[in-house]
Amino acid sequence: MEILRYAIYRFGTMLLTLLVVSVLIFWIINLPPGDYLSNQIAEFRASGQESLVAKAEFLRQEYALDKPLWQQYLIWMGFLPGPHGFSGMLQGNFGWSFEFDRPVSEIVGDSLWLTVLVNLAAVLFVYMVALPLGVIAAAKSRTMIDYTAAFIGYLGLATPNFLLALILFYYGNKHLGLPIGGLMAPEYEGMPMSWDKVKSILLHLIVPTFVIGTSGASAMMQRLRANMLDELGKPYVETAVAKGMRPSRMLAKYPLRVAFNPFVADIGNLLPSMVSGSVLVSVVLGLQTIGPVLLQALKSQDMFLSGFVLMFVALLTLIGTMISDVLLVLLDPRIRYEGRDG
Amino acid sequence: MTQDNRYVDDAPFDADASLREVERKDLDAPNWLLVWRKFRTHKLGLISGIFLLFCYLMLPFVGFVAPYGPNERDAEHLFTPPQSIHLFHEGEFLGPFIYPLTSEADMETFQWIVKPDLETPKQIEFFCEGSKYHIAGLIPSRTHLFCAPDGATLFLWGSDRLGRDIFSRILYGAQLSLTVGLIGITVSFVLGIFFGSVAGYFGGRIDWVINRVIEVLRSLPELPLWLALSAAVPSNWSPVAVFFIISIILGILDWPGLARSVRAKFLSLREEEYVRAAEMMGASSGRVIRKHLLPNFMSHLIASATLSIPAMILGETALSFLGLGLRAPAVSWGVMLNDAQNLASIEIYPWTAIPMLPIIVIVLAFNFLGDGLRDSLDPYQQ
Amino acid sequence: MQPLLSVENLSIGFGKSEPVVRDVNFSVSAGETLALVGESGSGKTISCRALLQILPRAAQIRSGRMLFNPNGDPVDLATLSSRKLRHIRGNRIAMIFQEPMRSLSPLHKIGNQVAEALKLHGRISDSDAKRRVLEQFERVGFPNPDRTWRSYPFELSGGMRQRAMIAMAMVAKPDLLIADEPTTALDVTTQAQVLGLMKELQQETGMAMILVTHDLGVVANMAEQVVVMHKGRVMEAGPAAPILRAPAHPYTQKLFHAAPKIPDPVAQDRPVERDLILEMRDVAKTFTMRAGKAWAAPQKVQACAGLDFSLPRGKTLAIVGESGSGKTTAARIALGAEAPDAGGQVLFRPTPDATPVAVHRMDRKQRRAFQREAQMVFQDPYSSLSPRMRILDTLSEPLEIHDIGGASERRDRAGEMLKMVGLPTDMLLRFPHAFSGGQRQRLSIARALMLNPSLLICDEPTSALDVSVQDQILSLLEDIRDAQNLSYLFISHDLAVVARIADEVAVMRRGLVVEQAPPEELFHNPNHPYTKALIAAQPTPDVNRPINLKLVAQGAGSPEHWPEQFRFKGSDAPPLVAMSPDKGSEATASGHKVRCHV
Amino acid sequence: PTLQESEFWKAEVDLGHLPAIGDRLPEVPLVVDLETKGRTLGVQGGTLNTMVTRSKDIRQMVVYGYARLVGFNENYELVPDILESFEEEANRKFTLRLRPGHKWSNGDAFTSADFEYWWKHIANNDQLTPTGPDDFLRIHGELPQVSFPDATTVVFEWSQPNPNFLQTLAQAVPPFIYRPSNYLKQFHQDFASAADLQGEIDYARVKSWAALHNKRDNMSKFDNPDLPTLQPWINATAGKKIRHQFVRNPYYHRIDSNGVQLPYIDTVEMEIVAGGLVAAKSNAGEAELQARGLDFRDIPILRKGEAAGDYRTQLWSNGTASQIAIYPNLNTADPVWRDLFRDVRVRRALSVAINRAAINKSLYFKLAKPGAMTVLEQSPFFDQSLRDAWAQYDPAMANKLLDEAGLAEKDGYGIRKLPDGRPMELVIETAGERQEVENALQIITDDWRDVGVKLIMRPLDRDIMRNRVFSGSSMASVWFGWDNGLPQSYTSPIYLAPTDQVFYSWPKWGQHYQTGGLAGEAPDLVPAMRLMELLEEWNNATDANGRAAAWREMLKIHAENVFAIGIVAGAPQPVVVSHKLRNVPEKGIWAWDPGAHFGVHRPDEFYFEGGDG
Ligand SMILES: Nc1ncnc2c1ncn2[C@@H]1O[C@H](COP(=O)(O)OP(=O)(O)OP(=O)(O)O)[C@@H](O)[C@H]1O
Ligand SMILES: Nc1ncnc2c1ncn2[C@@H]1O[C@H](COP(=O)(O)OP(=O)(O)OP(=O)(O)O)[C@@H](O)[C@H]1O
Ligand SMILES: [Mg+2]
Ligand SMILES: [Mg+2]
Repeated sequence: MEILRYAIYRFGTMLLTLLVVSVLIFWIINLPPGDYLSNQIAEFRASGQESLVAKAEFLRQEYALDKPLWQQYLIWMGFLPGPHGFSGMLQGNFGWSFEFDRPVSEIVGDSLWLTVLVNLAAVLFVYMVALPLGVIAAAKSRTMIDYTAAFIGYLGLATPNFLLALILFYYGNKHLGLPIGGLMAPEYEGMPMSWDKVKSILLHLIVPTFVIGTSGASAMMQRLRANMLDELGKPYVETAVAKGMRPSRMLAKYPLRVAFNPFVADIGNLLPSMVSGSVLVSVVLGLQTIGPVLLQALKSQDMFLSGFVLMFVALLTLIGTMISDVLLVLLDPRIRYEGRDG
Repeated sequence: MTQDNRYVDDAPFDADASLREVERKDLDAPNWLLVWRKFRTHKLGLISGIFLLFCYLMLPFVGFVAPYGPNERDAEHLFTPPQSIHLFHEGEFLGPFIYPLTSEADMETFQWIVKPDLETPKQIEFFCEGSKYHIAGLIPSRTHLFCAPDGATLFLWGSDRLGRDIFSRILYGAQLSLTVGLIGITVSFVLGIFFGSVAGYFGGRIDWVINRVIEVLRSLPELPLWLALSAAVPSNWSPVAVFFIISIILGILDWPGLARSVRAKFLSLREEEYVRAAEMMGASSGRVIRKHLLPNFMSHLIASATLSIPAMILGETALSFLGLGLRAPAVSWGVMLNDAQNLASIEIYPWTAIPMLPIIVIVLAFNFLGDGLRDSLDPYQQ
Repeated sequence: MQPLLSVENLSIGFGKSEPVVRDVNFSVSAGETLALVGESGSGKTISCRALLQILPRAAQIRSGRMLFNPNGDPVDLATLSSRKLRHIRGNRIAMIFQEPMRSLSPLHKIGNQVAEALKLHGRISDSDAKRRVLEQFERVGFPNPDRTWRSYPFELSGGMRQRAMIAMAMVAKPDLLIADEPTTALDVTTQAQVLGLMKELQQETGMAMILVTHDLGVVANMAEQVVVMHKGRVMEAGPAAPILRAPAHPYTQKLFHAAPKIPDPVAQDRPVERDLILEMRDVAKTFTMRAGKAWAAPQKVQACAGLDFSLPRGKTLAIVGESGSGKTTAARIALGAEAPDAGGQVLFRPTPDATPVAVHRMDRKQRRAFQREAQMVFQDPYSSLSPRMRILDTLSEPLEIHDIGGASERRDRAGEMLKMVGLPTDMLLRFPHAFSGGQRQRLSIARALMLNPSLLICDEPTSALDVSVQDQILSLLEDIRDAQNLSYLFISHDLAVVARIADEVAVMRRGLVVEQAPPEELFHNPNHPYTKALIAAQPTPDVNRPINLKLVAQGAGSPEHWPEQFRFKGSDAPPLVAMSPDKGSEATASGHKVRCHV
Repeated sequence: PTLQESEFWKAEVDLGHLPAIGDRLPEVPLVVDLETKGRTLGVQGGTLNTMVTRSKDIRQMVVYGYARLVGFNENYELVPDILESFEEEANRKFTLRLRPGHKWSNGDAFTSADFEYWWKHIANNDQLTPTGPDDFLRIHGELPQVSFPDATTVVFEWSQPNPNFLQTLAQAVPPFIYRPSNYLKQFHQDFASAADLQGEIDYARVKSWAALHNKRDNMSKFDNPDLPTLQPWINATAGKKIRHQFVRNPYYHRIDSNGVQLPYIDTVEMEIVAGGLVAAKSNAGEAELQARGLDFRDIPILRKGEAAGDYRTQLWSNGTASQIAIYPNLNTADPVWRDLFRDVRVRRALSVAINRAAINKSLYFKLAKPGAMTVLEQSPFFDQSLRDAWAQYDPAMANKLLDEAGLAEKDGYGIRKLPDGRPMELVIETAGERQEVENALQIITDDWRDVGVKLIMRPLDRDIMRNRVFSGSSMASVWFGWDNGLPQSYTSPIYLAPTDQVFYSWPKWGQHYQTGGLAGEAPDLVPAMRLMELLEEWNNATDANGRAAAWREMLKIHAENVFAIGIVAGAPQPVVVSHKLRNVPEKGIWAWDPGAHFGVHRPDEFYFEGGDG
């Protein structure tokens, strides 16, 4: 009951925060002087293409870019009706991308699920690698296993992502026939899902997952190891041993749960940091994720597009922190969020 | 064995024997000394610590150790592979020497063909005059520990595409890579620990406020910030100054992650009985956080700090993509690696990727140092 | 017959220092109980842990064999592979740890942790396991097994956690049960119940038992064999009866001599005290359980209700009572560590004529001043010591907090205090985990005394101490009380201790005070059925006068079976009323109160 | 020659979906004479894989296809291509004659009506083109008389000469002065019924019919597969994809002397790949023809993969006037620097302080041509003395020039002081995309330091850099030299005059010209003004000699004034060519304009040995 109430309360705060964040995001993307259309207009003017200037002017009015900033914001969010029936985010209208000359929803559509796919793969990879390795490294601390895991982890950390990707692509292609770049073989693009397509996607995901995931995995592994080492000396671990549990189960059930606390706290950061962390990777590896779109949109001040993507990432972050706050209570029943003497 | 099957100890018995006294000296030993004593027994940690100390102490004197200057080019020897140092020439001991190299462009493969001249060994000179440098950035000097013999080159780890000595550049690069990045870590740790512990320990309204700030900070995109910065940084700022600012900003943006971990852990730790006990004794909040909560999260903090180091050293490689990283003529490992980010460096000139090695070595050293520290702070290992 | 377990020449040491256990020999056969008694810190726990190979990391077995022979095929536990050991642990040999509060995982529900012991060895369905565990809970005296199943360890009282631990060790029906001071946190009736249960199981399955205890009464009632340890060595070992009757070794003699007894009544004139240092008025406390279902209303637990205590300056108020009856809660409220439910009041007078401070709503300055004056010895010393702080720092911390003395003075005082509680000063540099249970308890006392408080709340301060050390500590407490006019709120299960130290005793049951009187009144003229049961259940160290565990375990039974006068249902308990003076003592108001219908 | 049906379309022809080859070709197809070009006759078939780095680069297919009304041949002479012929009178009247029977890729007839549709209903429709026809059609503001005497004739006539008209039509991305009217009419208000049009507008989710028309009418973006084309390959892939397929145009107007319709290659597959991976993928043999995205520094790795990847790496030379050029911004906002840069002595000093030979050796294996920015050898205006002008390595002279320019004072680090006392720190902004630029600047940093000038390099994002240059915030920048390093006398020298902001030395002057004086500043340096005059002279010249004279003088002014400091020119451009691919020239020039990259080499004549690839 309490947890349910807390979750609902937390959801409320999330919406509130989202509102604040939306104001800030809007402000930030409008921070650089001008906007896409005025830049375009200036450029058209400078190069004497008056014809295009008129068109851009028209778009400016169409999307209320000539209004004061606060009105623009309200229209963008959908609190105020825009000119010509332009409605805002709340009504599900994400606006128009000037750069791509298409509605925002159309552009981000594909990339969104690819982003989620790539990052999900990376998150899965991180957990699948880091969890067992971190636990083993702690249980067998100061052994060859521990040192090897640390070494490989740091090797991954110390290699710049792009270099790592190049190495993996190059040798992966040479010796294993792995594909270079992309997220699926081009022939499957736009085809309905099939077994072969899935295989192709998985094959293409190997290197990006590895590249995006290694740094996260080794970071998580080392921290987990440290936290586990702290727990291993505690009496409750001895109790569990005295019960005759298998070490692997014992570790996973008791100390891991305590050691996991800092990681649950950081769940909120997992997706967004990978989204933004994978921007550069995506750009250099040619993945059709949201990252390159965002970069492009930001550079050209394509405000509806960048605004939507940023709001999306912000939403992910907020949902993540919300989940992590709720999970924390579930993970550790002692945790209360009340004040110290409340 | 006495009567009725009973065992009775027959040693003389003194009930109050041996209430051992501790030596006053030990009692007065400050805590760090005890930790240090323990740390000394952690071989790997000790070695790593000494190694790092050595590295840092050497930073002001890299000019002396490096045979070349950081941007000294040898147009005749581009992409020279690492040169090995020999001791025996045709069975005769000559002391350390090298064979001079001649490089020639192969117009078929477009690689440089490097041929050693096996006839004329040239001895490496020691304590010799070479290019000018400044000890600790202040005292000018020309004396180098060792230099290339006249008319020959000495590229211990090869040369890059402009004919610069990679070994020397790595040494000079350490000056930046080992220092500036750490500032960001410090900033982020100070902020993260402070806000995290306040939020976690006090909970309630303070926690709420700090958490909303964290959420907002987290939700705000970094990318536009970097883009804006890259346009806004004044052009005539030195690359190091730009990098300095950036690493501080990196630190400022980085703290929420740590803060959330600290908070979560403290929310749980503050319910522990010993925290209650300390509070009941009247310990101030600051004291409880410092003396009771933080030590119990030390392992995580140490591990996190170690892990941030490669991220900070390499952070610039990602940023230079946006035109914000360090750039020539400043030398850092990140800059060097940036130059190596292409296929040719992997396949044809692998030595240009050598800067990865010092990064790994440094990070591993920090890791083992941290591990040693962790162990010597761990009561269960005492 | 081959003994089930025989330990030969066992020596254990920490690091490079002298061994803490030297040449220990003992053996125990199936169906037999071996009592391990001895000085606190003499290596009992370490020896037991060695059997299961769960020694602290720094400890090594220096020599010796531990032959375990469940089925005619002896194995040496010291050299067994960890795989084989796994099948023995929990299944063949189960252990009840001395400090149950720390030995349970804080994040898992009790039911889960206990049932696991069953599921690990042998297939059993979830519902079967739950049924058996609940049954076991019932048998170790949980009034509400279902709630216990759903509780987290921190939601249980000390004694309840200990019983959970016992249940966990016993559900699997091991061949050998190692019980390391299993009943220290239990009141005597519950203790009797648990001991009875062990006996029962022993008869049922032929289980052997190693029972570490300080309570010679328990030894007398339970053990066939006794091993007496002192400073890591066995002083005397053999069958229980002769040793108890005629201890041969000087240490044993000394030990037995120190065993406290409830003294005979001496009529005392007690003037009515007006100078109350602590007053609690109508204090109650309700907890909300954590483990609720997301959609169900949260479950409330009433820990205590209607508490009215007044503690005169320089006196000792003792609270005894059933495990889980709210004693600790009351103590914590008295100290301001927990806020009472609305309406309750806690008043503290630092000096006789000062205006009382309301402990339940102090401002910062008042709180600080109060904390300088009032200290607590926690029931669970292990948890209350910061695991990453050396004892030196822990002991000097209170002084540091209140900014008393210089660094070296603080250290001197810490060393002095440590000596006063009977520990060598070289332990100052250790961390809390490197102590025995009894030693930690003494550390806790030492820390509480560091500040020279005027009010000391002791939550079972001597439960883990052997009788001779306990005697030493009690004398210390008495001396300080007399010298500094210190007042105690003293919680204990040991009636003999209470009888010795208390000026007034309150008996609690299920969150209520059922009877309150000066000790001589209470022990010799108990009125309430529960008090009567309690006194009857106190074991005596006399092999010739065994108590009937079964009988006393029933204790006072449920209120329905009580005499009309005391009977109540649910929460509508009768009020606490002053007793008319007994015929024997003609004195004025003796201060004897009992909860009954008038 | 007897015409041969293509295998690719045979099934369609047999089914009757497509007319037979004879009916698809114009009455007079363009018969290419491969032998005289030194090429071999090929066979149809195969798929050519190539890569681009951005999704909008599919428009490269229009560039590579290079079917133009008139186009350059490999000697950079203008020849009719889609046109059967053209006549030109004094650069004032142009008569374009179409091939009778020529058809769009969907079978619609290609006639003067398509020109008319463009002229009347697009160029002069104020909703589609609010400002009227393109600028290259305006001579001093005057638009041509356009007439359509018959179905195959179109006449453009001006009262003053428009010497640039035909060259513009031959550009890599030409202005299309014809449109598939039959297809586009369904989106045009003047032709489609209001109801139909509204349906289409709603379907396309655009605001107006004009937007819809513009969206469908993308001759140069090449992203509408429904839009008929005259190019050799037609887009067969809709939407934003990783791989775009282009299939042979069944109505293409060129055949070989065997009667085989071009292009030889059936399909082109263009994959969109991250820039950094082009070399890796080429090395793995994933491209049959690739030059875009490959750089000089990729050559060793490309050579290394030749055997395994079954390709060869040919080295063409780059057609830009300079591979690396430094543009001191004569319009920079900083007044001190602006005055300095306007002092020709400073520009010359900076130029002669550079050791170009060292750069050539370090970066280009001595394969490029060190020297100032001027036209390349292939141009008739090439003059070695222009390339050598102020391009010698002479630090002493540089020092002298700088001293003379009033920069004699130096600070403690040996850096000269500006007149206002600041150290002479010259910030050069780069797009940070090419490592060779960074390396060259590294070398130049050392060279300049020797003459007391501190160079600070600042890599920026390409767009950010452009904007900074245009607004005058940047001091100096690095870019390629003039795109067209191969001008002929008929090539307009407009890019040599201060008429365009993209010449980073004079963004403001360029803006001034481009906006007709609305923005920017008027050129105020004598040589710059002279350049404008010469441009006018070229425009008004009536013969090749007059134009050549204008050209020569303009080049000379550039050489003398060092408006941009060229470093090296003609760097090798690696071109990966599959072993199976034929007719790809060994040596070529990789140039955008004129040349359209592969365009002038006519990729429709490339073929796979045996027809499979
Ligand atoms: N980790 C450790 N390092 C050093 N000494 C230790 C450590 N753990 C326990 N000891 C010492 O070992 C001795 C034996 O401890 P043990 O716990 O066996 O005592 P015990 O007989 O169970 O006492 P108690 O009755 O107080 O529980 C004690 O003196 C204790 O101080
Ligand atoms: N934090 C809590 N949440 C829920 N219930 C609690 C909590 N703390 C104590 N209780 C409950 O309150 C009751 C009284 O506990 P308390 O610790 O005061 O008992 P006690 O008299 O000290 O028992 P013991 O002698 O076993 O230590 C118990 O039923 C216990 O389960
Ligand atoms: Mg013990
Ligand atoms: Mg209690």
